[in-house]
Amino acid sequence: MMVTTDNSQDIIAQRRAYNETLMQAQDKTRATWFPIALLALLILLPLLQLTGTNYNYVIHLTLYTMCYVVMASGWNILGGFAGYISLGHNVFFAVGGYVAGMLFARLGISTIILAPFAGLVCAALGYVIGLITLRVRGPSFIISSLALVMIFRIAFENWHFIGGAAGVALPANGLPVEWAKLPYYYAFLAMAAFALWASYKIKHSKFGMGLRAISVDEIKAESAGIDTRFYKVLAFALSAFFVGMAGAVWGEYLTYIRPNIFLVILISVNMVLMCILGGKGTVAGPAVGAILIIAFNEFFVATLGASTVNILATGVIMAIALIFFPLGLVGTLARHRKLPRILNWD
Amino acid sequence: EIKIGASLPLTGAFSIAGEKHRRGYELCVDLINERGGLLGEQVELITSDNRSDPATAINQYERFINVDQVDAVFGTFSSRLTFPVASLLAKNNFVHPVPSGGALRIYTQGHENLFYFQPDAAEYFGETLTDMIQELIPEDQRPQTAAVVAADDFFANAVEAGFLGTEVVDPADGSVVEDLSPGYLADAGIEVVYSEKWPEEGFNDWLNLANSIKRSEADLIIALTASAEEAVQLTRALQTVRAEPMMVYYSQGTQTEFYEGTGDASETITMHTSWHPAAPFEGTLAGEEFNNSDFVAAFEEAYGNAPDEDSAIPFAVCQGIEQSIRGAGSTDNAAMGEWLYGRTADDPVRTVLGTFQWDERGLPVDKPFLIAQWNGGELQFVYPTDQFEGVSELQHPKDGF
Amino acid sequence: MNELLEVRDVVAGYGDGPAILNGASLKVQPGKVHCIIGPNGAGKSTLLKAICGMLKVRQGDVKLRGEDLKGLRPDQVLKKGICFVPQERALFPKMTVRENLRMGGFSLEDKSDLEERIDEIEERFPILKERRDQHAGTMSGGQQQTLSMARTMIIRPDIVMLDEPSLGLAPKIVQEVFDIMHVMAETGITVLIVEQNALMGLKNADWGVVLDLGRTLFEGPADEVLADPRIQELYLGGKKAA
Amino acid sequence: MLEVKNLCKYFGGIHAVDGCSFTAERGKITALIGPNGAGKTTAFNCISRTMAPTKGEVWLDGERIDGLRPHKITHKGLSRTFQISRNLADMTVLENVICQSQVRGWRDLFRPAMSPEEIEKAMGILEFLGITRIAHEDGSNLSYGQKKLMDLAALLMSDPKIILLDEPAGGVNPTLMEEIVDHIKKLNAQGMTVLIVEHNMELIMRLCDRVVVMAQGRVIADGTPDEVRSDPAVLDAYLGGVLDEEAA
Amino acid sequence: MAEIIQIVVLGLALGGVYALMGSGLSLVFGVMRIVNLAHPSLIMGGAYVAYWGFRLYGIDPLIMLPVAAVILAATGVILYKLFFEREARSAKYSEMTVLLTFAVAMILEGGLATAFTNTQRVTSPEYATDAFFIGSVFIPKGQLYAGIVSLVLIGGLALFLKFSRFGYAIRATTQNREAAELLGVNVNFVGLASFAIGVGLAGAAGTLVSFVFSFYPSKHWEWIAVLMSLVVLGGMGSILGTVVASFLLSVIAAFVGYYFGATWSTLTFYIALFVVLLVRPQGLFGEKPELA
Ligand SMILES: Nc1ncnc2c1ncn2[C@@H]1O[C@H](COP(=O)(O)OP(=O)(O)OP(=O)(O)O)[C@@H](O)[C@H]1O
Ligand SMILES: Nc1ncnc2c1ncn2[C@@H]1O[C@H](COP(=O)(O)OP(=O)(O)OP(=O)(O)O)[C@@H](O)[C@H]1O
Ligand SMILES: [Mg+2]
Ligand SMILES: [Mg+2]
Repeated sequence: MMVTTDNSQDIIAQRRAYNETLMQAQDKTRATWFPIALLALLILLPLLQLTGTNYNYVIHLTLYTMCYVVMASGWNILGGFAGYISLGHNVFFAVGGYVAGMLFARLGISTIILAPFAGLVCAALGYVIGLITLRVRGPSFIISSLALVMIFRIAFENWHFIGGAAGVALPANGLPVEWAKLPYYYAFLAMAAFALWASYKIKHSKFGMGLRAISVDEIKAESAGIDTRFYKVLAFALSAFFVGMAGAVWGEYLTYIRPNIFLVILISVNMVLMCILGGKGTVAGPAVGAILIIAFNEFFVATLGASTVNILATGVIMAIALIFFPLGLVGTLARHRKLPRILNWD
Repeated sequence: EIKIGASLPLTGAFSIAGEKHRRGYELCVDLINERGGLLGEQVELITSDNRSDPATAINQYERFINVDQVDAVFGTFSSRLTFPVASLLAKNNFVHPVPSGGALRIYTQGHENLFYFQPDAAEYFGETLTDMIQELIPEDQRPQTAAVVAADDFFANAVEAGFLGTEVVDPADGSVVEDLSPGYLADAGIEVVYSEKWPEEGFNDWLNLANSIKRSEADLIIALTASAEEAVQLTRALQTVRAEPMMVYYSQGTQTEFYEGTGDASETITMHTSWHPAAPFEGTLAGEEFNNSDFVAAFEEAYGNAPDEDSAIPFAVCQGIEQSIRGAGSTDNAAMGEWLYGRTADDPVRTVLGTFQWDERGLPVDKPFLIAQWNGGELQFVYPTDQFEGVSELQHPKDGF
Repeated sequence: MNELLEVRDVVAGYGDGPAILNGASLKVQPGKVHCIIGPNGAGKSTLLKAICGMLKVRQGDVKLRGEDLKGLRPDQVLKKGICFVPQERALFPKMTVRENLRMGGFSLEDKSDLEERIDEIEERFPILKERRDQHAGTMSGGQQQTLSMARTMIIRPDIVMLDEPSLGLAPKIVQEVFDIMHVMAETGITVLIVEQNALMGLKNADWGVVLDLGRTLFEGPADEVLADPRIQELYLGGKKAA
Repeated sequence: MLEVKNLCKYFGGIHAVDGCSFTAERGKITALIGPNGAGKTTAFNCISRTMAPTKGEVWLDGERIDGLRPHKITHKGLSRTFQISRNLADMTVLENVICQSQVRGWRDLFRPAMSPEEIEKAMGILEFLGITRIAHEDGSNLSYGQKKLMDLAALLMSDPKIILLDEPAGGVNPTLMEEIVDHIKKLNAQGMTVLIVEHNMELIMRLCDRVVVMAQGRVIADGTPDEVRSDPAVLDAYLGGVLDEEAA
Repeated sequence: MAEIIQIVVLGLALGGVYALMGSGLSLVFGVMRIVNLAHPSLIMGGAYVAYWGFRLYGIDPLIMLPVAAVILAATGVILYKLFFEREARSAKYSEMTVLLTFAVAMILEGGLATAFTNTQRVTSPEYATDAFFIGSVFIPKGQLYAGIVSLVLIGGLALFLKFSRFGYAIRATTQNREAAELLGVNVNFVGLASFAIGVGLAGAAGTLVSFVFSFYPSKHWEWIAVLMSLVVLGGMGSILGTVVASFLLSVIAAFVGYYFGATWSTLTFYIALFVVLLVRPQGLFGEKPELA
């Protein structure tokens, strides 16, 4: 019994069409004008202060968002690219803040100058911690990172030289109140731009590809010739570097450093959430996520104000986002090939 | 319309006190509006929840000032949150009335806009207790030894520093803010036989702590914390291990929640407090006479239960700001600050916490702390005995838990 | 000819991806051995998954004794009497070999003779007896294949569908497996296999099916399929056979 | 070239590989065969160091490699495939393949992930294996055989000196296998050493220069295909008369 | 000597409560690969059930235990249907659930706080603040009862999982969802039921917690890290491991607290975690990972 093969042509045609859509997803042309325009816009934003009304809060929010863009992008190097979800990255936020903050308090050197140094200290610390905790993966790693926060917290709270649990007040700068935020604003802007550029570079390098391989199957990666241990620890150190830099400037901006400003679980969860919501492992994702989460948060504070309903609503938003955008906004849109060009940096 | 902003810890570790603070503020603002408002305008209170998180608190005051464009602010709860907020409010030249934030370091930073609405800095709490012991207890019944346990909290540490006589140091530059040695306990000839700190969060091992306290066989147990919840936990643990001190003193625990959680174990525990419902403090509100008893009555009417310290203090803060706006004739914060600084013993700010006038640091002058004691489920006011009527007798010694 | 299982013009795919099967058809007669062949990625495994309910059938019919199987979950399809052993070994890596065999009987209503059946199977495949307490995940490739094959024999379903049963097995065991298939067919169990070892598969089958690009290209008695020169060249490694 | 000396791997009481020694000579195709559970895959794992051997030595080009980490061994020019294909989900087939190209030193680390030359080379390999049409498909969305082919492609990408193939023909269409065999022969002619595990005897006979037979962790025979084929021990342990039948 | 015994007793007493709090977590992880960050807030839910029973009708928390377990199990069913069912097939399941459960924890916290305010609560049956005295050594009754009830529950559950048909189905589903389905296991139901059991266990733990610790809705953050550490220490997913780790660590922590100060007793759990990660990454009773 034989069956004729009349429609085999259009089956092949269908496949070919599908393959083409796959190819399109691989399209590598980038909308470079977009980040440049955005950067220019952000550089000019403080000019608003000249209009006479006080836009300090707008500046504060933008600055705050950029701070999280730095941290989330940093986190993304380990959590997104290498697939090691850390709930303990605020440890580096704290260490960065304290290293720079204490030097600032004692020597008077601005944390903006100290930030790269604080970042390096954090990178070194991250390297060492990574050597221990990166021995396990999956949930065990997540939990070990949680424990890390607790350890640092207890240690910081009991170290009296740095103020223990009560913390240290740092001097505020002498600028008039409407310009006082600008140094920090530009510092965060520079860091955010650098962090995004760096994560783009990493993602598209051999190193980034190695990390992606590690996130899927370490044994396979290892046998493909990737030095998994080194890659992972390096990723850990790099991500600690960015988070530490953000922490350094954040402390001076707040004029206060204290363990429980940095070492609250909400901060590390925010980093994770921003990445997940925006798109873990994508370049634009952490930034998109940071903007969204901070916007949501502001929205709730503005509408629901002081209430427990706020927490509830945040939880609901989070759950909905996770259910409907399991790969994050950028990731899910990309999967359905609906990602706007300006966000496609992967 | 006059807008006033207050960021409070409505959720998180300080939520109990935070919620009560909100009620205090709210009641006061409602009452002012009922009485025709302030400078002919209605007062709007904006509260928001800072989740007991300092960074959020800062953010919210920033928001009040820049987005909501408030005319004045009320302070937040606890030293922990007040400390960072202080710099921001100073920078923006807002009068910063502090309901709860007793640590000395807040007032030694050189801010000129601070006004503390409780008797004195936390470091000086201890003196009242030792005074009371010396005044009210016959020599042969006085405690000889003490166990001092404290939460590792800004406020509790400050109180502890006074008791134990440690130096208060500013870690930013290592300078000594104040040297409290030898400490009130040493002054009173009480030997510290045990001292211990528990971490601010995540501590569960109360029985072990209570057991250690018991084994120290101290006559006096001093437990310092900013959270009523911890006071409950410790009390229950002390009851379980059947500790037998002569006297127990807490820095927190005047709330009904404390009694609810501890029941009979609360018997004869003495508390530090800034306020007591029975204290005949005389204040004003909206230009009219408004005494402590009026406050208690108004509070009960509004919320259906009796107020405690955590609502009275913010109420007083609100009274103070209201009077300063009236006094300054506008919501110009600089003028308000000046007016507040200008208070004297004869012309003080009058609140449900009594009268206030401040020194240049922002700490009240000549204001005694109060000590209360739980007796038969009732919080009785026991010390000082000479300030007003209605002081109950101190029950001593304690008869087990 | 009365078919036990009839698959007609099935269209199916993974998730919301493109259709992998584009009109695959199949007729399964009771008590016979059927062998599906086709190049890599033709959709053979997909077809079996669609039959047993692991994939949604978008169009077409899947009928067992005239009864529609579409929309049933795999565990329900199993209750109807179709047992499927997928290509990626469906073992429980952290259960012992014995426990894996016991899981094989999970769907049995009557468990009284389960242990006996397991013993019987262990007799047939001594390696399973020898390693009964080893975790299945640590067995060698071939041993795992043996185990997942053996496990199907516990339920005694109406139809067994095996996806490349000979995969990774030593020649000696391959022979054994095909022998068992014949025994099954003799006892009335219908066998449907997918084989890349196509010569061997077709030689041991009664009925051959050629699948490519998600469609059924040929269907007929196995010897007929074997003899077709075009099929030989395209799918059977023709050069050598020629 | 590759020399395995007295290799042992014990899992508790199970002696998976038990004092096994053999060599794979340069430029030759050597087959490793044996019944299921003989220890072939385990031996591969120990050579490529995916597992730590209990005892024994592995030498590559006069250098001892059994203490090195797996990626080092890959850098030394030894690549392998897995019997049960391991592929990188969430990465396209092309990326899966290019991932295998070697990275050395810091400078390389931050080189673009996929250079045009690499893409071209990878596409060439995919073309040859007939899987170009799935080049941009996710690595986990492949059929069993396609995964094996992708593995093979990845292996070829890294230009190894010696490749270890664990059942490359399992699940691969015979027609395609013909071509793969031809290709392997060609590479071999260009100097690549091959060590292959396979149960398809007919393929082994055609492809290999030497056959090593393992059973229960030990080497029971070693010789040319013809020698081995007629070895009664091998017949008994492994072939079970299959070949005779086929010859008939 | 009495001192030492006392410390051990106190450690064990606390360990019993941790064991029950942690084992539900361990179960849900072991069976479902869900890292349930919402577990402590579900425990909180159980504690509130006990609290209202006690407050309104004066019912002993131990009697409320089954009620709380059932109510929470029902909650578990709803949560599973809403959030977890559709994710169950995803490859990234385990990772996704960390965040989903975090969201659930926030929802629960917000919900509980809205309903019951953030005021601290505690139930006070008589035994909660009483103790048996043996010479100078005391055994706190509340924690003793809680520990005994915990062990009975955990033991029962472990036996059930080991030997029942359902237990087999659960383990099979965890290890290979597809295979289980092909062998006739209704995997959706298994997922639902085992999640409900885990959450029910949280409810049971909650009633015990209600008289051992005081609680308020946002307190669950303080428990998460400790409980998670215990689960990892014991070996992810091993209930026995969690129980052993709970007792062992609580006793060690009690000694540390006694000799070095209360601050450091909390640290014990985390330091131990790191030591274990260094010397035995899979935890006390965990399975060895694939690559050494
Ligand atoms: N999980 C999946 N998701 C998406 N597409 C898939 C998935 N599995 C297989 N495919 C695609 O379906 C097509 C057919 O796959 P299938 O597994 O049915 O092939 P097969 O005929 O069994 O091949 P082989 O002989 O290699 O096993 C392939 O092109 C493959 O890319
Ligand atoms: N991790 C392990 N733990 C325990 N035993 C193991 C482990 N890995 C392999 N074994 C055992 O070691 C022996 C050798 O296994 P191996 O996988 O090397 O066989 P193989 O020769 O590749 O067989 P096949 O041809 O079936 O693939 C088998 O008996 C197997 O059960
Ligand atoms: Mg297949
Ligand atoms: Mg093998």
